[in-house]
Amino acid sequence: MSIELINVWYIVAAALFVFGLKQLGSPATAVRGNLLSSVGMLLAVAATLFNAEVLTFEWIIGAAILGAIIGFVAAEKVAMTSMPEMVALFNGSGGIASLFVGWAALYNLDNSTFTYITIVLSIVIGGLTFTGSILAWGKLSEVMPSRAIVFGAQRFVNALLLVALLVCSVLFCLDPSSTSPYLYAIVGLACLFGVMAVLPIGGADMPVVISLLNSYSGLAACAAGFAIHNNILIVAGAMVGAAGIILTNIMCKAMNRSLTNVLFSGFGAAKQASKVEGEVKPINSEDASLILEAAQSVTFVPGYGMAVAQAQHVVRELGELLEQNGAEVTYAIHPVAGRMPGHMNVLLAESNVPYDQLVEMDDINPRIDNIDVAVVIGANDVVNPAARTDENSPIYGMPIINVDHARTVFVLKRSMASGFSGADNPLFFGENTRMLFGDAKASLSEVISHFK
Amino acid sequence: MSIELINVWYIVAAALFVFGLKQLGSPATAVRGNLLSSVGMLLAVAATLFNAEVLTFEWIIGAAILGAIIGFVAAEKVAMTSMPEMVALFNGSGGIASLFVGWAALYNLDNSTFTYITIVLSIVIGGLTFTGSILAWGKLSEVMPSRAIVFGAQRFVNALLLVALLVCSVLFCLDPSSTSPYLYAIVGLACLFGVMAVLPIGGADMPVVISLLNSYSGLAACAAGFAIHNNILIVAGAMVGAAGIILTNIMCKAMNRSLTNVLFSGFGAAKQASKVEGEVKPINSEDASLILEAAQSVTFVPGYGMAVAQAQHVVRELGELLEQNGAEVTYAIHPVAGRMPGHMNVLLAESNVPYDQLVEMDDINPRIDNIDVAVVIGANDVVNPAARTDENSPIYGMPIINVDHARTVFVLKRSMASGFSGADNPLFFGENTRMLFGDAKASLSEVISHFK
Amino acid sequence: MQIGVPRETWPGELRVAMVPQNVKKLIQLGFSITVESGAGVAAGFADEAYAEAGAAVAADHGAVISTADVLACVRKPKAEDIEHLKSGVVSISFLDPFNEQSLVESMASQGAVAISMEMIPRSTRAQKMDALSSQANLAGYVTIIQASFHSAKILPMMMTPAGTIAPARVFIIGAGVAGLQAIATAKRLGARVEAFDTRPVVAEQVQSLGAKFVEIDLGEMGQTEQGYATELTPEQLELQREGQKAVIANADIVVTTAQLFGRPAPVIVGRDMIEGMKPGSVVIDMAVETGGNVEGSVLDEVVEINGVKVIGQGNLPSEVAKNASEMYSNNLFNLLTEFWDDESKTLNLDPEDEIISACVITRDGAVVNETIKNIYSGA
Amino acid sequence: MQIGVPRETWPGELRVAMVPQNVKKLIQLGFSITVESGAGVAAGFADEAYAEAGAAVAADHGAVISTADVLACVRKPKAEDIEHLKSGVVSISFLDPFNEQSLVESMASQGAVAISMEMIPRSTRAQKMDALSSQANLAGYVTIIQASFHSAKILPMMMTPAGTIAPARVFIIGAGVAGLQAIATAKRLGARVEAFDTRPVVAEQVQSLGAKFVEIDLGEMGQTEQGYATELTPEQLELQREGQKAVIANADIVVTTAQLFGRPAPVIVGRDMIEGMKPGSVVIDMAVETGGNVEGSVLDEVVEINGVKVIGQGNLPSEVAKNASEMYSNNLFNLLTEFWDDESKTLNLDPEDEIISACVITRDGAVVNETIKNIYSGA
Amino acid sequence: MEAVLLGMVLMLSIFLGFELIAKVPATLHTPLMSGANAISGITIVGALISAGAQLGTVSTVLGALAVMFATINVVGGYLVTNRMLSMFKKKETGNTGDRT
Amino acid sequence: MEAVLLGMVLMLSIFLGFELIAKVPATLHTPLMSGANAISGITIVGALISAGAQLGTVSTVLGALAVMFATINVVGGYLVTNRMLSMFKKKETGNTGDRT
Ligand SMILES: NC(=O)c1ccc[n+]([C@@H]2O[C@H](COP(=O)([O-])OP(=O)(O)OC[C@H]3O[C@@H](n4cnc5c(N)ncnc54)[C@H](OP(=O)(O)O)[C@@H]3O)[C@@H](O)[C@H]2O)c1
Ligand SMILES: NC(=O)c1ccc[n+]([C@@H]2O[C@H](COP(=O)([O-])OP(=O)(O)OC[C@H]3O[C@@H](n4cnc5c(N)ncnc54)[C@H](OP(=O)(O)O)[C@@H]3O)[C@@H](O)[C@H]2O)c1
Ligand SMILES: NC(=O)c1ccc[n+]([C@@H]2O[C@H](COP(=O)([O-])OP(=O)(O)OC[C@H]3O[C@@H](n4cnc5c(N)ncnc54)[C@H](O)[C@@H]3O)[C@@H](O)[C@H]2O)c1
Ligand SMILES: NC(=O)c1ccc[n+]([C@@H]2O[C@H](COP(=O)([O-])OP(=O)(O)OC[C@H]3O[C@@H](n4cnc5c(N)ncnc54)[C@H](O)[C@@H]3O)[C@@H](O)[C@H]2O)c1
Repeated sequence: MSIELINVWYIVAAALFVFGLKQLGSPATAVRGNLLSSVGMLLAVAATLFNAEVLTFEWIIGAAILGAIIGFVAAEKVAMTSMPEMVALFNGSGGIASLFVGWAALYNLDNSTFTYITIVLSIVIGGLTFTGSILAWGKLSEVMPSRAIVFGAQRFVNALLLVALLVCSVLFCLDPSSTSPYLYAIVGLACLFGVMAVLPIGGADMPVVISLLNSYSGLAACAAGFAIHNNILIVAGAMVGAAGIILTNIMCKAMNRSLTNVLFSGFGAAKQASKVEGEVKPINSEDASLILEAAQSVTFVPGYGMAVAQAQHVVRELGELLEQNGAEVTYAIHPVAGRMPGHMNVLLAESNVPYDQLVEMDDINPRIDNIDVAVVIGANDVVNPAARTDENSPIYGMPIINVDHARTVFVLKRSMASGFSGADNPLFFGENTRMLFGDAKASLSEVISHFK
Repeated sequence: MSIELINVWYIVAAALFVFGLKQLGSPATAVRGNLLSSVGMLLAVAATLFNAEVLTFEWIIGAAILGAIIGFVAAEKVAMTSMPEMVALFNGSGGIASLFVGWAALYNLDNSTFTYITIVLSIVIGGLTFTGSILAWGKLSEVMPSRAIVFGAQRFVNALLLVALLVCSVLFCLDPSSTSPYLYAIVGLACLFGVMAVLPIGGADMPVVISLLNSYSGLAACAAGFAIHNNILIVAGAMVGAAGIILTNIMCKAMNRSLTNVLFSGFGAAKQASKVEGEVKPINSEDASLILEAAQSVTFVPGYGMAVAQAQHVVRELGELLEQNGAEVTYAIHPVAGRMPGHMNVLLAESNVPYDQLVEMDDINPRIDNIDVAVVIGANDVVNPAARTDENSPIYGMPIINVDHARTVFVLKRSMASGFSGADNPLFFGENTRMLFGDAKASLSEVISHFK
Repeated sequence: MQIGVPRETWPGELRVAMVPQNVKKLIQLGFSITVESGAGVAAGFADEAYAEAGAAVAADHGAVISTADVLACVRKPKAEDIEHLKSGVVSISFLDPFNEQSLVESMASQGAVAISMEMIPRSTRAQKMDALSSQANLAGYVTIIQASFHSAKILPMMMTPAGTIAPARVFIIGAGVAGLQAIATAKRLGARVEAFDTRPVVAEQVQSLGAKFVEIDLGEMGQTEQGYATELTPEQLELQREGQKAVIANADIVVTTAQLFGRPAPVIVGRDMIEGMKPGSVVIDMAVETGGNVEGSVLDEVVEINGVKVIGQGNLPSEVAKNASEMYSNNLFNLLTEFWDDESKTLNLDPEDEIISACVITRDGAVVNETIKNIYSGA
Repeated sequence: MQIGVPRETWPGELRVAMVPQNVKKLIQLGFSITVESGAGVAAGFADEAYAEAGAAVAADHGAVISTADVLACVRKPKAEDIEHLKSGVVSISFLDPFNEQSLVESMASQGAVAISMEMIPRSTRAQKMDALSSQANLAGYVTIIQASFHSAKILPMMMTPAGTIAPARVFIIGAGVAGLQAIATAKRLGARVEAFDTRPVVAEQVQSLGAKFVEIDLGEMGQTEQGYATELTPEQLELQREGQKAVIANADIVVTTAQLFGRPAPVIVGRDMIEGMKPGSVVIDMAVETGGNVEGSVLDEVVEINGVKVIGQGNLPSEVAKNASEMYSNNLFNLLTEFWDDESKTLNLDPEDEIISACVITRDGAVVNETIKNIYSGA
Repeated sequence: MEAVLLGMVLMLSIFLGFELIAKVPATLHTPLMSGANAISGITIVGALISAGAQLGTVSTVLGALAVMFATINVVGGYLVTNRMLSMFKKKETGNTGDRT
Repeated sequence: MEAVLLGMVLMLSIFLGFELIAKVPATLHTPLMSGANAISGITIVGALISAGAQLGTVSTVLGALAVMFATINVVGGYLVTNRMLSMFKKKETGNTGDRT
């Protein structure tokens, strides 16, 4: 097969990857998408075997069979619950493969400087993806402690590593050769850097890290593609790299974190142990909808602000959407919420919230620890933890709905203003509290619009 | 500038086009998007001028200045209302330019057969885009009759034309030369075909046709790009071609038509003048939402089915969305709608529809001609035109809400079943009626979800 | 043509057959109208309002009766007025022809065209003249207002610092026009509403108002062509009472609306069931005028049985006399205009018309309505 | 400790101070309770229910009074009972200390600790004991039920074959606890509701229930620390009456709730305004017991002025005696448990506590409440 | 080989074009069409090369014609799009003139 | 020239990657990640070429190692993704095991 014909097949394969990725994004078509993309992979591999440059097959066949068996067994044997660590391992193999491809490309004879640069890139990215993935696997499978591991000079060490990596790369490119000592230095440093980068990240954040490393392994393949002037590597690698970045970003949002926060919070934690309090964490409606989408139990806590905003209809609507999404939805009514007895009842009855979803304060409080998200809609005094803790508060002693014990709390109000009693509300500064500022009706409508 | 450097600039230009197109898709960023894409164009043009192949500039400068003046004056002078025809004209220029580029490429010396094929493509597509656009302009600006022009053997003639075009193209490619008589035949036939294709399409459908031709002119540019092995032409041309097709499709949906219906309904009309009646035209929620989005006045006509579906809350919600979208929204209540007097009032009051949006039958009927969309929600007898026209109908003589006089009618119900009185309802077969089948609440929720 | 609107004399009747708004429109059409002085006062329409609308206000009852070509009443005419009627007069009222044979026959012999508003068919076309529906609708609203007035419990749910009040449970038996409106009103006030009807088709209608339909299997059931319920067999009635028992015991308010057109109402809530209810609860018997659905209910009285109030208020529409009059008057207006011949300025009561043939009882000296004729000859 | 629950003897009082549900809980805490026979019957709580809950049911009124360590009443104790009270008894009731100087003083000299439920402060912490609010809330609901019962018009809108009935217009004057609940109830029934209050802060609260706030500029206005309205100057009252005139003329139902704590209610609806209303309309004066907001209203009577019904029903919470008793009883329960010392099994009424200092009127033989002391010495 | 690479470019561009115009509000249909039309004037690049390449008079004249027409398309297209869009900025929900 | 063309390809691919993963429901995050990971095993193509090109033993060994690892990635990746997805088919709104 001529190189042109092979590349035509590559185009087909690339198109299949595009379709595959697209269809993976929707539940209805995801299975088909995965199939399409695997067909694309098959095509690409098959076409490559016809490449005139490929002369010997023994090595290939042996390695491929071995790899296929390992991959197959691993994929079939793994328990459903340890999927993420398995993905990490696979990802690591991809990384080291790119490293080897880049390395092997050094033995080509007519490399330009540009090619050498891309070779170094594929080695560095491949290497750090490899060790990073292994470490991520270790943390997830609890082979090693899953908590963030930090030590004093970490930042400094990492900076040093980066500089060394850069220097070695430059030196190597200036005098590239497959025997250059800098080459080994680069490989070593890249692997070390992968370890150092993942060490300070806690186990709970690993899925994000894996997604990010996944993006890197795409970029490594892409770099390898440049190193050996191969089309399909570039296309597929770049596409996966970009998709991975976006996906990482989405996942961060769904966890209500920023990427930098995920990557570097470990460092931060090492230095400033208890500065968290006193900080208001706003959230936007899109992120709020992502979190709600993932919640299995949601309780709405309406207050006077819901009445002011006349948000009762949108509240019910969001409640229905969440129910359809599989979440358990309740409405926790505090006896003094609003400005007249039964204020919330009037409004929620108007918007047809079923009576059996209304729960009283005394019923919700014992089980509020298990609520994924408590959505406080224009309530303030009735969820003010100062009533429990602060003897000087004007509302000290009033029983409240303990939303601060829920896993996550959204507070929908327009400002940081206090409620009827004028008391300050420490809830707004809580570790697990997110403020969704704005008129409650408008905010909820936006949340709903993101909920497709 | 080396050809490599030029192509790097082309990459930048292409990226700007991508950004530009993306941003054109959202009202907030559209202006910026247009600017970005024009910067991309400037870059592409400037880089091209450094091309080593470009030797003489006199012709270029003269032609460019002339073209710029014409374009500028035309764009500035045109009245806001005749924008679409102006776009058609511009599009036509683009088409003929591609034709000329293809033609000129014949004078290259080392063309492969593949290149000749792409040359023919650029000539054919360019030519038909040119004449088609001119005709579209003519119809829109009423220089010529805007109605669909049809004659007996039209289909046959068109088929003949196509075959001739194909034959000439093949013959030309077999023995390509810049003096081949087939060349002229191709140019002529392509131009003729453009005219024939647009002739049978009515003036009201012209925006869709222009959008389609716009997509073609992109494809023509793309073909020209292959003809002269130029990167940026291919990228920009293909992108615009694809975007144009999608856009055309969206526009068709917003008009509640299919593309084939737009392109060929003229032919249909010629042959079967009055077969329209008796046909039920279903619509899906996505298309319904597109039509509602474009409506300036919407009236909801609720009936017993709204009560059964308990859809009152979603109805109000959709009403509010439409109002925010700038439409005037009313709820027309027939005195006997539902199963008890005031049935609709109870429900709409529950969902907080403001009293002043409720209008009585006698108030809505005189102005229903000016209503863009009447949305019939689970009503049947109370909108049954048979009450006016069919003496044998059990409800003959009952005054009804004349939704059939509105510009478009959506009927939301689950089936073709009749209502309380058991009478058949000719409304469902109306020319301007679209049936949105399914539970009213579910249907409306879907419509709302498409309304972002 | 001259329309006469006498003052209603039936005890407790506050409605009036024609309100000023319609008077005005009818005069524009070519009628002339005499209203007895004080006819509308109880419903909130002063004599001046009628005069302003163009009617003549006459103090003399006899004159109103004897000059009328069309006599518009809510209740059947008094027996002593019949002899003063013009021959050929069109008399419109709730005539109650099933139970008023002698009155009907005397009207026939007087040569009156007696229209019974009860007999307006329940077709879609006749709905605008259907006074039975329009009044039943208001009556349904009134039942719940009465029930909440007499109830020792509030209807809505309230979660307050002084404890949570559960929503009242309301059980509506019979979901016809009145029953449905009662459901709607109780729902509005925030109650938990359940309903039952022997016609299975109404289950959906009950649910369409957000209430729960109580399923009781009575075997084969039906409804007449007009949409009225068929009578239950004694066994079926027993089944129904059995099935309702638990629901009634839990209810704070029970409303019975089960009327059977032209026949005495079935007793469906027995004393035992009332005794099973909580003290402070309320039972409203809408059918009290036709014999009562509730054992122990007394017309126009509130009887207390074991702490449960049984309300037998009759003539419920009259409680909201203003709106009830407006609606009745609109029904009459729609009836008159439907058959008004604008050219000859006469009423054209075509005996072939399906509405006319159903609601005209006497004409040309005889009882002409088929149903009524059969009953009279059968009885 | 022994709690005594006598039967209420105030005319028309149907409530009871303690319901069986709370009896049970209090006994669990360590109280013992005697209930006078028949005390709860009018509110729907039979003697058996009390017995079942663990209370002793005593037929002898005197015994209940004389054995009680805590006397739980709705209304102030009868003068003739005072001398039979134990010294040191804690007497809880709506004592009306502003107007009952001699009663209060005789209680003081008897050595009773008299708690006035009106004087519970309106702090967020005390809200669960605030009987004034809990009863006003129910009263607000009752006003609208009464209004719709007496109205010749229905409240909701109805578009029917027999014409369209416009929604009733309801105007609420004074949007405190009762006024807000009245707004909510009227809205529920489908009326168009407008409201006015002299305190501008409530405009938002009115809107939060979907009603319209009528803007009348009265110049500088205020409210006391407790959230009560300050008294208007005569000029301001005139401004208010002027501003309300048009709204009242259009209204089908007017409800006045403007009470001024401890002072006679201001007259805000004059006879002229009533005469400007349509016949068949209804005016409800909630302040009738403290002098009335409406000129011409008579306690416990329905007066008809020009076809407008003016309703002066007093003791509105008693109309829904069951729920009202439950809520009052809950308030009492919350009060008792708040100050109950579980170890010593005694009530610990710390004079320093802000709730106690506000609501305890007499103690240790003297009138101890500052506000009341000032008024008595001033008067 | 280059032609094949161009094929890859073509494939990617088409997909990208499809993806970019996923959900566009109705009000933007006309400006978007017009903006896309301006981009399709990219054929000007080809025209420039043809006109400047000195492959004979015919070719040059054809090229020059192409340059002229393409310039009309580009200049006119961008300007017109800009005018349309500036309308929107003024009145946000201006549903007039853009009903498609 | 070819390198530049590859640049164009790169640019387009990145954009396409961004556009494709615009809105993905949370439940699909993990499978999507896994699926993308399988695609990134495309490096197998490079590995094949390296292993087969006979540029010396070192290169071949490196290539073979690369083939093995890449195959693990590809085979394992696709299979695992498929397993995850087939879970969804069974219980439609299964929110378990995929909380990210
Ligand atoms: N239930 C009764 O009978 C009664 C009677 C009188 C007083 N109270 C008192 O009222 C309080 C009730 O507590 P609560 O938590 O319901 O109310 P709250 O403490 O008064 O707080 C209401 C909150 O809603 C927010 N809000 C207002 N308008 C909003 C809008 N349009 N959109 C979003 N948020 C809005 C306000 O914050 P922003 O301004 O920042 O938006 C405010 O902090 C208690 O202190 C109670 O004692 C109750
Ligand atoms: N107002 C009164 O007092 C009163 C009393 C009694 C009778 N009526 C009579 O009732 C009729 C009222 O007319 P109308 O137009 O309101 O009702 P209708 O003619 O009975 O039509 C109702 C329509 O709603 C559809 N539907 C039912 N459930 C639905 C759901 N879940 N989602 C979507 N569509 C649903 C049904 O079609 P599908 O089955 O195909 O969905 C049906 O055709 C008149 O004939 C009137 O005379 C009125
Ligand atoms: N076509 C029209 O336009 C039109 C107009 C008005 C009414 N209607 C229909 O006519 C029907 C009857 O209306 P109505 O309110 O005058 O009826 P009604 O007053 O005669 O009876 C009231 C209801 O009680 C029910 N009932 C009878 N016996 C019962 C029993 N033992 N237990 C429980 N329920 C019992 C009946 O089924 C009926 O629903 C309704 O379905 C109504 O929709 C139709
Ligand atoms: N902190 C708490 O928890 C709590 C508890 C209960 C009540 N409150 C508040 O206390 C306030 C008073 O409640 P209330 O219902 O007992 O008051 P109230 O019964 O004393 O008065 C009723 C209403 O009438 C108004 N009013 C007085 N004169 C008027 C006039 N001339 N015209 C119109 N309106 C006039 C008052 O402003 C008040 O709103 C309310 O704002 C309430 O929210 C607070």
